[in-house]
Amino acid sequence: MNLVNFSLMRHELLLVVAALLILIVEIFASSKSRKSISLFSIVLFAVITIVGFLPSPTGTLFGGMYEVNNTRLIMKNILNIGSLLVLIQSVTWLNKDENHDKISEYFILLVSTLIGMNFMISAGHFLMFYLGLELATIPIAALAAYERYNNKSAEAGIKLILISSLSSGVLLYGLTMIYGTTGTLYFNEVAQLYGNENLQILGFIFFFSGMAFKISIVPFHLWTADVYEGAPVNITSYLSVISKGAAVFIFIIVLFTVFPLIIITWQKIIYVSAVLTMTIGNLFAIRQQNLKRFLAFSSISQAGYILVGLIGGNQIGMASVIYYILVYIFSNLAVFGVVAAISNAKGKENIDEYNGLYKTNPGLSLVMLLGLFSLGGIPPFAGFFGKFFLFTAAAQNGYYILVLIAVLNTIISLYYYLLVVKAMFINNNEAPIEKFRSDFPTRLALGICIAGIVITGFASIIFEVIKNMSFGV
Amino acid sequence: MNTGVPLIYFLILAAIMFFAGVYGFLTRRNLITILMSVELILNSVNINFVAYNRYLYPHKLEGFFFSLFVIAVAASEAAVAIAIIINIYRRFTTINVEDVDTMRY
Amino acid sequence: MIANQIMFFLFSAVIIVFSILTVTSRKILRAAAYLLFVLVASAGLYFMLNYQFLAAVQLTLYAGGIVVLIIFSILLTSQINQKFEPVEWKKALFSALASIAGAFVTIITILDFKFSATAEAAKEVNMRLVGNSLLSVGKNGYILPFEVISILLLAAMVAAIVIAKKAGPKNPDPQTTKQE
Amino acid sequence: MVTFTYTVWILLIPFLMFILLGLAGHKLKPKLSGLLGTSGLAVITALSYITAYLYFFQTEKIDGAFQKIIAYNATWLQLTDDLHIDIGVLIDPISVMMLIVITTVSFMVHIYSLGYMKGEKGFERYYAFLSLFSFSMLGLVLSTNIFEMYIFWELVGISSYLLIGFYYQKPSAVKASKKAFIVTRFADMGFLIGILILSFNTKTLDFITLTDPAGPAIAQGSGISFMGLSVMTWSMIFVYMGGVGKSAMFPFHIWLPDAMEGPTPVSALIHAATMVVAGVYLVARMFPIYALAAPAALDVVAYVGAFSSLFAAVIACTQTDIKRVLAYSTISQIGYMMLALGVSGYGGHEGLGYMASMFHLFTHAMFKALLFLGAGAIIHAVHSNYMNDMGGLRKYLPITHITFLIACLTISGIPPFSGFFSKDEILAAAFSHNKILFAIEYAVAGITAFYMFRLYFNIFWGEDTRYEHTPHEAPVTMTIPLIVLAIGAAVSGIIPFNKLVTSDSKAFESEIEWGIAVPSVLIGLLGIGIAYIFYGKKSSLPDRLAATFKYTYKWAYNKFYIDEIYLFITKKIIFRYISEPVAWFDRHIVDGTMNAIATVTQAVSFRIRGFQSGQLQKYVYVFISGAILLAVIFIYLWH
Amino acid sequence: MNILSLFVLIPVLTITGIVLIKDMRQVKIVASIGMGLQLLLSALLIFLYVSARHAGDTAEMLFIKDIVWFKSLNIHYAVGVDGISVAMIGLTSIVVFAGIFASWELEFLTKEFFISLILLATGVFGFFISIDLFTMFLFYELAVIPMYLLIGIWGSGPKEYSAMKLTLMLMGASALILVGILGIHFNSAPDGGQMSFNILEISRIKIPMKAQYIFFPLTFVGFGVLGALFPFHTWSPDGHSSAPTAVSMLHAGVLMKLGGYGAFRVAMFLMPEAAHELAWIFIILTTISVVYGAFSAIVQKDLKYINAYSSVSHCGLVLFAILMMNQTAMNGAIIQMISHGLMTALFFALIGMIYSRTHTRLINEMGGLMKVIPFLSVCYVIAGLASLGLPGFSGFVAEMTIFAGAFQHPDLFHRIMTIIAITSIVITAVYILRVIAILLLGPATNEHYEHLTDAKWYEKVSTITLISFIVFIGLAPFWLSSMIRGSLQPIISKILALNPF
Repeated sequence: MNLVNFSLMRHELLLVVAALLILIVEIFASSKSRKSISLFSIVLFAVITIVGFLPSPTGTLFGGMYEVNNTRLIMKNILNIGSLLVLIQSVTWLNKDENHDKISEYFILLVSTLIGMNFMISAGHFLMFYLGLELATIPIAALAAYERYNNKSAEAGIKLILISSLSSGVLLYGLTMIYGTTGTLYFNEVAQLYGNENLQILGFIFFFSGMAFKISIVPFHLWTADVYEGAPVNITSYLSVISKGAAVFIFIIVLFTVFPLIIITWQKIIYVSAVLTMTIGNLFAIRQQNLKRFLAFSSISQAGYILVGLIGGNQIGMASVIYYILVYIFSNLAVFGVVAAISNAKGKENIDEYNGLYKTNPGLSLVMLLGLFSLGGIPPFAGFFGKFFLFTAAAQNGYYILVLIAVLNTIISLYYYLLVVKAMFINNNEAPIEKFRSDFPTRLALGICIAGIVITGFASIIFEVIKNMSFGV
Repeated sequence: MNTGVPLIYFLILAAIMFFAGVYGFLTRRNLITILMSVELILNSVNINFVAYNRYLYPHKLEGFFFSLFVIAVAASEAAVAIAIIINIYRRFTTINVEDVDTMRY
Repeated sequence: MIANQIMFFLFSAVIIVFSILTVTSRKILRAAAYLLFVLVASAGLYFMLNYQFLAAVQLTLYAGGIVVLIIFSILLTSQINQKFEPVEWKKALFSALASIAGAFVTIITILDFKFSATAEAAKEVNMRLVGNSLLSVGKNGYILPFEVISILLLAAMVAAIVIAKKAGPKNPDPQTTKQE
Repeated sequence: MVTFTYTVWILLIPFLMFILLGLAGHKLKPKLSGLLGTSGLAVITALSYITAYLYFFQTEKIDGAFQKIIAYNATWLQLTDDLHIDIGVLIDPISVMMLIVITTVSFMVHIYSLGYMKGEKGFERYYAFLSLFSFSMLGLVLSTNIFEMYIFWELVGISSYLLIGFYYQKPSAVKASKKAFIVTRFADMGFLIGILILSFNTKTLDFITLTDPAGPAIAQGSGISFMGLSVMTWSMIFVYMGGVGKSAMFPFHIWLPDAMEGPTPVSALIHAATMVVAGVYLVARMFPIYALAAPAALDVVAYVGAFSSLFAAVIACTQTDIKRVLAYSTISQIGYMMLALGVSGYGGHEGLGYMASMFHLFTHAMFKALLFLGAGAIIHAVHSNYMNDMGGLRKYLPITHITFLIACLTISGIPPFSGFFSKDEILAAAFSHNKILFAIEYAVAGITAFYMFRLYFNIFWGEDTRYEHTPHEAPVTMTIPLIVLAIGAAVSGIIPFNKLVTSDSKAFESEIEWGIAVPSVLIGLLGIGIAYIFYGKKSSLPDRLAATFKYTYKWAYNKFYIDEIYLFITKKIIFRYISEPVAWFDRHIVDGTMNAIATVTQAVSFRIRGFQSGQLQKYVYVFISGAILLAVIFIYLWH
Repeated sequence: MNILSLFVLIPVLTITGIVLIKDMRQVKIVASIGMGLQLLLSALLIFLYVSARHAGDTAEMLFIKDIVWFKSLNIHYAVGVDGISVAMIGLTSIVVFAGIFASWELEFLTKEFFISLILLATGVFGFFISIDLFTMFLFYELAVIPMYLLIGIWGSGPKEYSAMKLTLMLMGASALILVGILGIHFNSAPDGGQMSFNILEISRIKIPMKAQYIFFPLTFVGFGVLGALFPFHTWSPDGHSSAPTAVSMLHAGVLMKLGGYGAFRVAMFLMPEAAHELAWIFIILTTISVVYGAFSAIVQKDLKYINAYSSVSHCGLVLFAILMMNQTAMNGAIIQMISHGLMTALFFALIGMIYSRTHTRLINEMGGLMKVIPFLSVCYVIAGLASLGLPGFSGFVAEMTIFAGAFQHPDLFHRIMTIIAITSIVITAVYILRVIAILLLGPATNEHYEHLTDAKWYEKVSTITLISFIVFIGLAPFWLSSMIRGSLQPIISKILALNPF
């Protein structure tokens, strides 16, 4: 393995090294110095994130099993940034006494899921794709069940692992059909052979169902809310942002590179599921009280918008989806960061407990406001640009009705985002959540998120870079 | 490949097995039996892979290897799932899936 | 030829019957045993198709590993003699309908497809080939998945440990402590 | 050639005065404000007289006709490429005549008000409004184009509104002012539509072009027709609607009697002498079009005028509020003027009616202002508006009495007072044109004499009512205007209108037609005689008569229930049956729909929550059936 | 620095200044200085614009600044103004300036209030200077959202409901606009070539008719919602009634004008062919708006509701005039926007001031205010008179131009609609005078009101500013009208090509 190959695979390799390093540190760490494991891991991860941005060659390895191009690099880097933010946000939670004894495991599991995602994104073969998918899922289930003392956490874990194994079963079943009808599992070969035979469509649909589970597309979304609610906040944010983002990324890659020949079919499928996803997600979100659950449904509807961007199968679509994921990471993590901070400090997660928050915690309220506005697509925040580009992509192929449905749905989502805003800023409360000062990591992470929300939108360079590296069907 | 048994038989067999697994998943109350249903599903996938490989594309071994890895993944999945199930048992003192519904709507 | 056919029908009969029994049996340990039969019969099928290595893996890892794991967990969590209550008829009916519909659609679609076998000669599967392929870095080489699955297994191990780990010395949750 | 550019000051001075008094008035001493306003008006009165002199006697005539001089013109607003609203000053015979009328009366009223309004709260406000009114009215008559006229028309309306509602704490005044404005506004809408039709078809707003017999309005405008009438006829009828409103012709007359809630000098100025004749002026201004291109519209003018004059005269006989009597009398007299215009032709002796109308306008301004100011003096003395509270006042108020008598004689058409001359011309014109109208006007002349002397006798004769305070003559600021106007009313009959103000601006010969004049004087005398019998001494005759014609009397007394009809339309129809349903519709249907969308969304959200049951197996069930459904749909149904 | 970009920059700087300041009193001062600067700047802009035109600059838009923003989508930050936008900018800065003074007494969360208010203003300014559809849309949405907070936090009555309704309906409108914009964009190169968001570029090509038939109604209705087009106006009464004073002012005065302006600039300007074909539908709707709003206003009891419905009527007239598609009517529409903006702002300012004294907005509970608070009452009368279209005030100029223009259509349909619309001047008079009569005139009904104090200095600043502009336009409409007329030329020539009438 030469240096070029190393550089090609550096995301995965460095993460593996990181995981192992953390494991080693854990072994040698005394119980007092455990808290510094977080610091160590985060610094390590930050370094990896930066290294990820270094210029890199592109190409394929292992006879096409592994493939790197600029698009995939960007995707990985985006995931890295998001994960870094999640890690920073988790520090407060990890420092709690009850989680004290398994800090390093947290990092190892999280990093290994990221390894899985990276492999998944770099996959050139369905086997790598499958393994990456599993690697990205199984540890998360464990993380969801991380709080052993918490019933809800355990419930979230079991729901996630069982549904995910079923969905990977379904996905595999689809893969067998893909294999059976083409005789290969290499992406580039399948791409040339996959046509519109019934069995092939069936295979695609099974495959799609498995993927849709990861992205929480209706009707494969029902686990989302329960798992989000039960899992620890930071895991929820990881699930809703990184895990979903990675799934979307690989979904784009697969759709664009493996199934270009059946674009007519998958456009129809995506059309239907996009409409369903947005609408159902919104309809459920309206009536949520628990913020995590609320954000779960919000993220479902966001997935619907993402599908809208995908449907055209064009370059703009790909770029806008990647861009949107980036924006979504910042926005959602800003919101989750606040939820996590409050949940960790005061244990409150319900919307009506946020009543009058602005009076006592103006900073957090403002961050939340910005995050929600960005999610809702309000200018001048990045979410606005993201949504606009998504819809532009769909409109480019003439899906005006879909765009209209999507935009109307954003109104519903704006409605429930405003409900939270209303709780924080407008509703009166005799005893709002007391004033508290969040610790440095939280503030750092929130600061980065806000900067991201503001800058990502205005700085067109980011979108342009992504655009130049995207491709269409 | 001439075994005297057409490919289609294998496929139908796998399909039946797959949906038997699905049925199990949908109806069994015990979490462990649900896990067993999952194993059925994965096994049916393997049969499919193997059959396709052997009948249609015997010059390469993609299906063969895929099923090999599926088995490994299934094992690790089962391990984690069982760990969680045991944890559930600790928390809820039951592993009836219908009782694990504290979060809803 | 005919032996093959007989073998196939035998195995498939076992698989179908015991699959259904696995998902319907009201005694949990029996269900586990039925699952074992299914897995073994599948291994038989692999033998029949000349994939002996796979059959061996199936027997050791699947039948040997997973089923044992399952049985252990059964022993940990359930009373062996306990008989499940029968499934609610509504649930059973609808689930059966869904499954049968799914199977029907799938089978119809499969039957609809004209499979065409490749003209190239079949590869003899022996240990050498398997080993070479697993460690090859070129096309149709599986070293990378092989490595990745090792990470997966490691991660799964850590995951299982995290969940199963007893609460640490400073566990503040009195309930958990009391229970154990 | 005399330049008239200075005439813009006739407009500017009152405007500046209005601004000054309006913005700074409350900081000045009230008396100073009054004097300022009055002196401003003195200046423009002087300017007006100079203008009249220069125009009628120093300006050359072309083809024997007075020129129409545009003294000043500036584009104010460009509407279309052809149409633009100008603000300017047009000098022609009728505008100069109106200048005289307005400034004279207005000046008198200003002086009069110094005494009448003394000590009133808002004295400076009063003068500001008066200045505003003077400005608007002068602007109206000096307008060079119909849109400018419309602008000032509206301004006149608002000053009238403000002045009627001067006692803004008095609910009746507030109501009256509102009514006046809305009714006239409604009429103005017609005016506006008329302007739009007119301007669209002629591509001009300019009076000179419009009224030029060879101009586009008359030459081609009558061609296109709609519903049987030519476009010009339609537009003239609509324009006339504005005139009907402002001049309080039937059926828009209802605001005028109520407008008497304003201070009496205001009634004299606005609701007797100047503003209410704006409608007449308007028709006169557009007269060539009426006469040459829209004769049907002219007939409408005639009939409306005739009917109003009769109608109002009848009502006037029954009213007891002296200002109301005068108000109905005003309507009646304006009806005369309208009729005169309506029966007139264009050019030369044909245009007798036109000339008569203008003549009557002039004389009417004098005597009606005089009547109102006299009434003001009486009210000032008696503190009441009602005839029943008066009687025998001739002892206490000698000057008022004399001047009032002159005015009554003038309006009754008794020679040698001016009313005799102008009325005679009108009757002559009517006679030559339409006998029925002529007959009506004859009767009205008699009724007029009757109710005026009913008023006169009731106030100044009859028994001496016991007054709480002995009535005394008004201060000198009030009597001087009375005297001046009385002189004007008495002698203005000698002005040779046929030489000055004619339909085609050319002089023509006209003489008093004794055949018509003598009977009319007799009828007038008859009316006076009956009035004397009824009211000269205390008599039960009127009551008996009223009892005999109970219903007629009741109807007339209640103004033929026109007010009630209006009330019905506004309160019931517009308020109850249009506005409230509209508002209800808005709240419940339109708004309700929007709310319903939200409610339905919420309801759906509630209904489908069952999917999220927390049951893992149900989730998977949805998952699996979803996948199967997708397969069925996309493989077998929508492939 | 491009002068137009300053219009966005100054508010942003003002906001920054406010954020940095701790003392609540200084917040107001900073806000008023910032917006005062803005007012001066717009005066400067008007001056520069007019002198450039006099110097013979005949470009469609002046002061154009065009920076590529998102290159791949051909999105630019493009600003430029013609007479219409200059006029609208002038209006906005006046109203915002007055609005700052009208909210001088605000005590609760002062800082946040002014930040939101100025943010709203930023959106509006940005909207008017944009000539790129994307930036235009961006600023539009930017303007809508602060409304929610402003009404929700500082409002009164059912403020949460109203704020939500307003926001959602306006965002619903923006949904239509978004689709419309995208549709225009993707049809902006019918012969191939680069597709554009730039209004000027798009206006030079002809969007295919098929697309126009779809996207014209979408954009028109989208902007129409903001312009209170029947039956999408219902956000307006509730929103107005719950909003705090300055917000009502800005909202009715400026924000609703985004609707008219957008409908003109985007819907009509870019798709005149479809507009020409489909105008009749919307003419009917707007005519209904005009009359319906006026009739609804008659029976309202709450001052703000009266004004809100009056705004429906007046803004309906704006859209009505735009749809008439000739120079005069459109000119009138623009003047009407400005005029209505000023006078309705004045109205709302006064209502706010009266409310802060009497603590009620129900006209039946008040009476005879003229005697106790003469200054405010006189201002109210002036506003009322301006609203009912009295000459000398801006409303008259606007309405007359509209009616004269609308009547230029020789066919019966347009004329009948015009005549129906004209009836509104009477109905307007009815409700305006009714309010004046009940509220201000007559004897004082409530003895508590005897001790009310008249306007404070800041209130006077606010009202006098507005009144002076109303009167100014009313007395000397010529230059405003001619400034706008010239800018209408491009669209008119496009329309004339379709329909030589």
